[in-house]
Amino acid sequence: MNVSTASTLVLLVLAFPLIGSALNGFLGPVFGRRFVNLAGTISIFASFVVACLVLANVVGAPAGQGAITVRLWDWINLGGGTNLSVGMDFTLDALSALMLMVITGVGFLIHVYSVGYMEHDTGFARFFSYMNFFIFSMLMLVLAADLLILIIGWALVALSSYLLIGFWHDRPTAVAAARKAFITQVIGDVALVIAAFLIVLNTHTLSLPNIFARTQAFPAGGALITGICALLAIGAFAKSAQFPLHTWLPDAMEGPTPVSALIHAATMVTAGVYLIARFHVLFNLAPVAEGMVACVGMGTAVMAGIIALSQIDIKRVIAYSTMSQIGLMIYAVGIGAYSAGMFHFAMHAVFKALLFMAAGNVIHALHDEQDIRLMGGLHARMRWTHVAFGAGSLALGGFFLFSGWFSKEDLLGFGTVSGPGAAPWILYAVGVGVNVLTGLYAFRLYFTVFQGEPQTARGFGVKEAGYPMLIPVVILGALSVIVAWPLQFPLPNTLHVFSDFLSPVFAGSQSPLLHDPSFGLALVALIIGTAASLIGIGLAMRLWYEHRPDPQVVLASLPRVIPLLSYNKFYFDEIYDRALVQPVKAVARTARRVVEPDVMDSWVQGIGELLRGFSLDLRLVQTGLIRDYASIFTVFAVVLVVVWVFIAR
Amino acid sequence: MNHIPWLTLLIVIPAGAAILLQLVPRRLTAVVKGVTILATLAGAVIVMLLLLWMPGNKATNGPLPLHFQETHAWLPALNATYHLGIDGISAWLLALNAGVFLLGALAISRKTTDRLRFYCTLVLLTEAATTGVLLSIDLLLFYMFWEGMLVPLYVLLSNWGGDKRGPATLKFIVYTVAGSLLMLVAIIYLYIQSPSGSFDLERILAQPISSGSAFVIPLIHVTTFTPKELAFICFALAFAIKIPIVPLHTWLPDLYEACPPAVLVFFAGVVSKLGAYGFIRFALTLFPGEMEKYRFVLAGFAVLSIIYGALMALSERDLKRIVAYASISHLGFIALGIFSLTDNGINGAVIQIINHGIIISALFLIVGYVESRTGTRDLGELSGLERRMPWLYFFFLVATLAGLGMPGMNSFVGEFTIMLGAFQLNWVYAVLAGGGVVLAAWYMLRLHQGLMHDPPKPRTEGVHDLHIGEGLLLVPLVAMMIFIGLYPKPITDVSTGSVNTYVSLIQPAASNPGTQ
Amino acid sequence: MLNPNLFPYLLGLSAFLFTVGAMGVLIRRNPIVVFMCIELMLNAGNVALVAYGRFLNSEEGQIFAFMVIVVAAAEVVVGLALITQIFRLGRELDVDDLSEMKE
Amino acid sequence: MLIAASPVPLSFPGGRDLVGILPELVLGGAFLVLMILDLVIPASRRTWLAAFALLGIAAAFGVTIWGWFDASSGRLVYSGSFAYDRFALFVDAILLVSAGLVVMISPNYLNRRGMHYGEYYALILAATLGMMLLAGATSLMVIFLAIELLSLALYVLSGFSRHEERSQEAALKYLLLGGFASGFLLFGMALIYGETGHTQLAQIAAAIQSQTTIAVDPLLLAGVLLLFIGFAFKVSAAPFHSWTPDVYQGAPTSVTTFMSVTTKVAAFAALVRVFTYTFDGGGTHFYQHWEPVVALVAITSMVVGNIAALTQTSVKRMLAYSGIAQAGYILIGVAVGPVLLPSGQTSTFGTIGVLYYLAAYAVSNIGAFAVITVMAGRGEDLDSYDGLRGLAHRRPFVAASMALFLFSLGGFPPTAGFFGKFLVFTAAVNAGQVPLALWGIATSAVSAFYYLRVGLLMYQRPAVGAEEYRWSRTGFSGSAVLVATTAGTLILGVMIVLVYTAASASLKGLIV
Repeated sequence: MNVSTASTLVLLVLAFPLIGSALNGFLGPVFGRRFVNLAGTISIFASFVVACLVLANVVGAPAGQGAITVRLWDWINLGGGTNLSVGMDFTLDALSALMLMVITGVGFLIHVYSVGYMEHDTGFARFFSYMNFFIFSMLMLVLAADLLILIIGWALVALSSYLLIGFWHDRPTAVAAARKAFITQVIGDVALVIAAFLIVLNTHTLSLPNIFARTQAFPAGGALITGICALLAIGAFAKSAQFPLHTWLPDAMEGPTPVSALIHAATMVTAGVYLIARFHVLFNLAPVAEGMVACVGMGTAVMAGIIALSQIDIKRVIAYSTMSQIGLMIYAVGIGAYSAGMFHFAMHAVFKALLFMAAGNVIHALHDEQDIRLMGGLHARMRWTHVAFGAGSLALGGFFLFSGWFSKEDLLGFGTVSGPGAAPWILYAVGVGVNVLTGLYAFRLYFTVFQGEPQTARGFGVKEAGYPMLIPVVILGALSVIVAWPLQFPLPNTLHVFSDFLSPVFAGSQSPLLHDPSFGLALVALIIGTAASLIGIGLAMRLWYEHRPDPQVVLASLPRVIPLLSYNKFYFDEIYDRALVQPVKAVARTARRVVEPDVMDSWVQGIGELLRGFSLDLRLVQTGLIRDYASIFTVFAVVLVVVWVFIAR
Repeated sequence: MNHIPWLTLLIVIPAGAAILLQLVPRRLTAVVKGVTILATLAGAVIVMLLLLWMPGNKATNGPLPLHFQETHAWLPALNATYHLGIDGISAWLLALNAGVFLLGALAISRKTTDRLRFYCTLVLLTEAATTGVLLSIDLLLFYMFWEGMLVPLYVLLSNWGGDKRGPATLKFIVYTVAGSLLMLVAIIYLYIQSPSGSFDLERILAQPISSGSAFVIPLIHVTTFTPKELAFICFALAFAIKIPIVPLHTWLPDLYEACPPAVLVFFAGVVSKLGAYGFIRFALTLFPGEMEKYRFVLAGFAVLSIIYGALMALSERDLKRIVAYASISHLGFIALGIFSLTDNGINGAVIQIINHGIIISALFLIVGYVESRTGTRDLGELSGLERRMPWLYFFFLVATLAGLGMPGMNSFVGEFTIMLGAFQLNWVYAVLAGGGVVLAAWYMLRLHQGLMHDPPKPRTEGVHDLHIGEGLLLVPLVAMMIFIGLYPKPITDVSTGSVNTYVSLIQPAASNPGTQ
Repeated sequence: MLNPNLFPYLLGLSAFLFTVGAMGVLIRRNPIVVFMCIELMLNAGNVALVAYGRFLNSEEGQIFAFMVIVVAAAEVVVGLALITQIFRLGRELDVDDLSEMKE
Repeated sequence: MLIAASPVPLSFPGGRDLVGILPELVLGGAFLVLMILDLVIPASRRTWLAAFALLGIAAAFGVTIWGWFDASSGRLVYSGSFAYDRFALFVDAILLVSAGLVVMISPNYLNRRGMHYGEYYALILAATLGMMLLAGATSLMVIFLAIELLSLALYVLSGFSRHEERSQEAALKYLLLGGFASGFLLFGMALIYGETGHTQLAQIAAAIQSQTTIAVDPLLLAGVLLLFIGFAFKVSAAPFHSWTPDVYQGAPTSVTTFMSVTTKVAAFAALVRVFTYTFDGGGTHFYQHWEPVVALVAITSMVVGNIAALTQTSVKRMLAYSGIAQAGYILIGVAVGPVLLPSGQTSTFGTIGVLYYLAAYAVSNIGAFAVITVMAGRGEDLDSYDGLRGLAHRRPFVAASMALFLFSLGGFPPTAGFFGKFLVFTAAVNAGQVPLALWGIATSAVSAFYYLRVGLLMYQRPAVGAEEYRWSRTGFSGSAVLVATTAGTLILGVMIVLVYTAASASLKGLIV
């Protein structure tokens, strides 16, 4: 693959969505719905085709030449001491090709789905414009070969997410959610920017290949590299809704369901994983940061799983499951199992998009009902959706031979051999627990929504969704069963197409934490993990299908605090509101009410008043009486002469 | 460059047009506006030409890297020369100046502006003055333009605008004059002290001025400032008031609130930048040692303005005041970049000066459109405009994003480089500035969403979208916001050379502070 | 030839006259009397001039004195005219009464 | 400590002497003719008198210009009691121009106010004559006479509105306080004469320089200070300013216009000649004994004038206080005097500053007063701030020029006032008296407030219902004056080099 083809491909893959977005935005309202549907979907399909070409090129490239970086134009060049020099650089390698495939592929299906989903919405043109723009910015993010360009894509993604969360801008809740999401993202951006400062000041470059080439600037395990990685990780956490910057994701469900499927499940939220994978060279130098990342990931996985168990909004349940799964991915890349993390990302993209869209069908069929307690018994009435959703839940729950099983077991397998001491074992144990949790909440959802009897009159009259909304679901359903089979088997020295495909990217450096698991150990881990998932699913079946024991009873038996915390999402929103938002607002209010008038402006006014006072006093002296004037004259004259002539000298 | 005195023309054209206007009958408003637009357009064209010729004309390797200059005798008795010059920094400010005034001329509405000819005259005179400030190399000449600028501005501000304009204008003028007069004394001091005995900046810089011995307070024997430091402080105060830097900012919100949008376009667009320009051109070149010595304090104040302005913008309800405080916060970034005394910071400041000019003009235009349609500036009474005004929504969205430093937009370039410079100064400043960025996202979204989203309120029922003329005013601004964001190189390519020269002044000073 | 020792007394006399005149201006309220006091001050000046002239035996002092006398006369003319005018306007002759304009 | 006087060579006035006072002669002639014309010309034709007075002033001006080239190197005439030098002629030019402008705006105003009497012009000429003599006087006697001449004329003029009590009050105040002040002046002169033995400045200077012991002679110093106090009264410098606001307010506006400017110009000319160039004491640095006092008075004037003006509500009083402040600024120029630079040559920034400031002050102040003179209606003077409210909406150009004058008085570039201030401040810094300059700028900042406040009034919309002041039409002569003063204000502000070179040239020729 030579530079010219590469740059053409990059240009094309980026251009199509952007053009689509512009067409929809400016001409959509004029030409109407059909035009928008076509422009919106075709543009993505086109860039999917290009993505396939990219993949072909990368795969086809001779060994060691799979990665290529192209510069479209110089962005800035300051010279000077720092020599800040940035170009519009994009890179094509296995990693970006993979991301490209997932984004455009899943993205295309979701666009098709949206055609049906937005059928009755008046803002369709705006919607598709935003969606296309999102695809564009996401592609920019994953293609960027320069940290600054990456940050641009990083932020544009956040922007399109903001626009789409607040898509229904007449809903105050949606508007608030959008703002919350955006500001959280900005915090992440700032972290990234500061990381960029540290990098450029030490390596005099922001271009990723050069950075990775000049790692000698960073003493391994030193404070500097640890700080950089920590900042990068904070950026990743903000994007991937990891603790402590996770609170925006559930609120983001205010957006239309396709948005949740595309942005808040399949692609954007996993950008954090991508970032860490992309910067694995740096992370491998900072084991402390890696450990921190792993712990945060696993912690979020558990927390989100617990919360997901008690939520009643169908989309929020899936959102928390997403948070939890991303937690696992972050854990994976944290311990240095990068390809495993990416593998889970790819699988997750498929089945989670599927779950969201299937949920969308349900919501649609029930006329925007999202409360799962009012659902149930849909399996007979929405057969295809039910099957697909079931497949998705099995994949999510990690059922034997479903796509989720492969990826999850794979990364847990690495968990067993990550790093020194007892810590990895603890994390691994927790991971097994997460498997149980996953099975539980996945099938709690499945059973409550599709099994049992309809809880509302409306539940009896539901109809299967139309083709545009059904076909993508079915396709993804099929994929979520079979997609993993040819790619990877969660045991070493067996099938590993996927990791081989990514190996050129990650071969360069090796995480100090990770060493290859022995076959036996991996096998044990695999069995334990699979068992855990099955236990989870089984429990779920007992509780929410057979109701032996009834979940309420179990709930009552638990200590009060657990369901309370779970239901209230560990009170994070409240804590942040009290600890951050309100104080800032209070300070601002004081600034306006007190500081500005009584401190900033007071001294100006004060001088004015003072002079005014003097002036009035002087007027009093000016009595208008000749004799007074003469006296003033005399007094000053005498004082002047006498004092100066006879005393002062 | 060929023999035409382009730089002089830049000043003469608007001034001449102002005089010419007096010959046009008052009633022919179309002609009046036409002349104004033509004059400003001519200025813009000339600046564009100069920018194109810039690479051709290598900078002089004098103390100032001037690409173009004109020198004539003016006051031989005082060694004050009529010395105009352009370097890589002032070139872009001139471009901004010309562009913003052209915009201001286009933004004039013939229907709603009373005494149009008078108004146009004053606008043109203001442009002549600001252009002079940006061009003059001679300190005395600079001061005359700097202070003379207030004359047309005063008449302008006291004639058009809201009810509270009178006090606001007085506050602004007196505030500014106090600062400028301090600078005047400092200028005189330099003139007396400089071995060259000249007002010409280049000649003053050629022979360094000794900083003199510090005053010692008798009895307690506390060593205070050297005379040169005091002179520096005078300059700094004058420029800081103009920028303005908190806590010298209180004139700005009142004035912007009382100011009509068409005036604000160039007032906020250019006038407030002149302070920053002064810091680079005069404070930095004349007092590198002192800048070096006080950079931490100054940067501290810059950060204070960033945070404080942001907080105020967060709590205000009046649209104009929100934007006013927002611009204080942004100007804080510019100041921070300059005070970082690093090439990154100052380059960033130059970029940001241009960006802020573009953004603030756009924001004030938009606020003006909203006010003219809804008749209110109270954020509490406005909402849900997106439905009614999709085009305004789009433009406002872009302006908002640019305002909050969205990567990929113009101000990200500036803020990134500025914060990089601040980081080189001390990481704390960069982190605090980062806090400012987060707050910026908060208050800009509060403004944007407050206007655009949520169900409409009575005031916003049945307002109509921008008409074509209004839209066309915003198009170039929005285009610039995106273009600079994607391709800032042209700006820095011109400015970098000069910036590096100025920064290089610091390094020797760093070794032995006090005596430059 | 006068005794030079007298000179300080003459100077003292003029100073005394000057003080008396000034005091008068400050104390008296009748404009005419105020006038006379001003004349007194001028004449104090004259005394000093003449005395100095005499003891420096230069004529300039005396000439100066004559000039002053003329000037004083002229001043009185104007002054009296004004005072009569004011009197015509029906204001009583009291300098303290002329304080319409103040502050 | 008595000095034997060197006998003065007595000489009868010859041609050279007459040439030396040619401008004064012309003006004096015009004055006499005017007195006679007044008797023959009918009351309805009084405007002709104005025309003739203008003619006389023009003639005198012409002679002055001729003299400028004639007296390239000045000389003393009348046995050393009068100087025929460019300095005097420069000041004469300012005086004559001011007088001419005032004469131009007078007729309409006097007619409207029903006090159009012929003596007016004669008195104006007389006062101008006195001032020109003061500008050239090099002998204590002539100085005294000149001061009295101009004062007497001004006393009468300020009481010119016979039936107005305010005018009469102003006149008597001016007269009594003026006489009082000239008492001090005279006593000071007597002391100086006594201690140096001379009335001619040249010989006084010589005496001061020859005998260093005299430098600390208390009586001489007392005399010098008393003399200064007398001048300070004339230029209305605080704390000897009390009369100024009342007299300026009470006198007819045209008279105020005249005296507010010309008195200062003439008195400052004398101050420069007597103090800066006679009492400097050459090598003995005698000036060190009086400079601090001048500086003190300067500071007091700037502070008192500007601060008192802040809360005024009468335009005339405001301008009066502003005049007091301006006197302070000009005094800076006197206080620093000519400075001996390390390089060897003396820098005359201070004195040039004084002259430039006087010229600038003349055009701007006459302009400002001219506006309220020509706009004044039949009823009462245009004096209260309310009278100006909304002027800009009826008379945009008049208002604009007024604003310009206010800017100039406030010292904003590109107007005349800026450069005057700039020069005196430069002089102060140059002489190492930075505090003086700092006081100057602090007070100027304050002054911007009240000048521009008046400007705001003019640009305010007239409140609905409230009826405006009845401004009268400008008239041809009025507009001519406004145009001239506006042009002057701008020219002095931009083409500084013209007046600057003239001023420095006039100083080169200065002799005592």
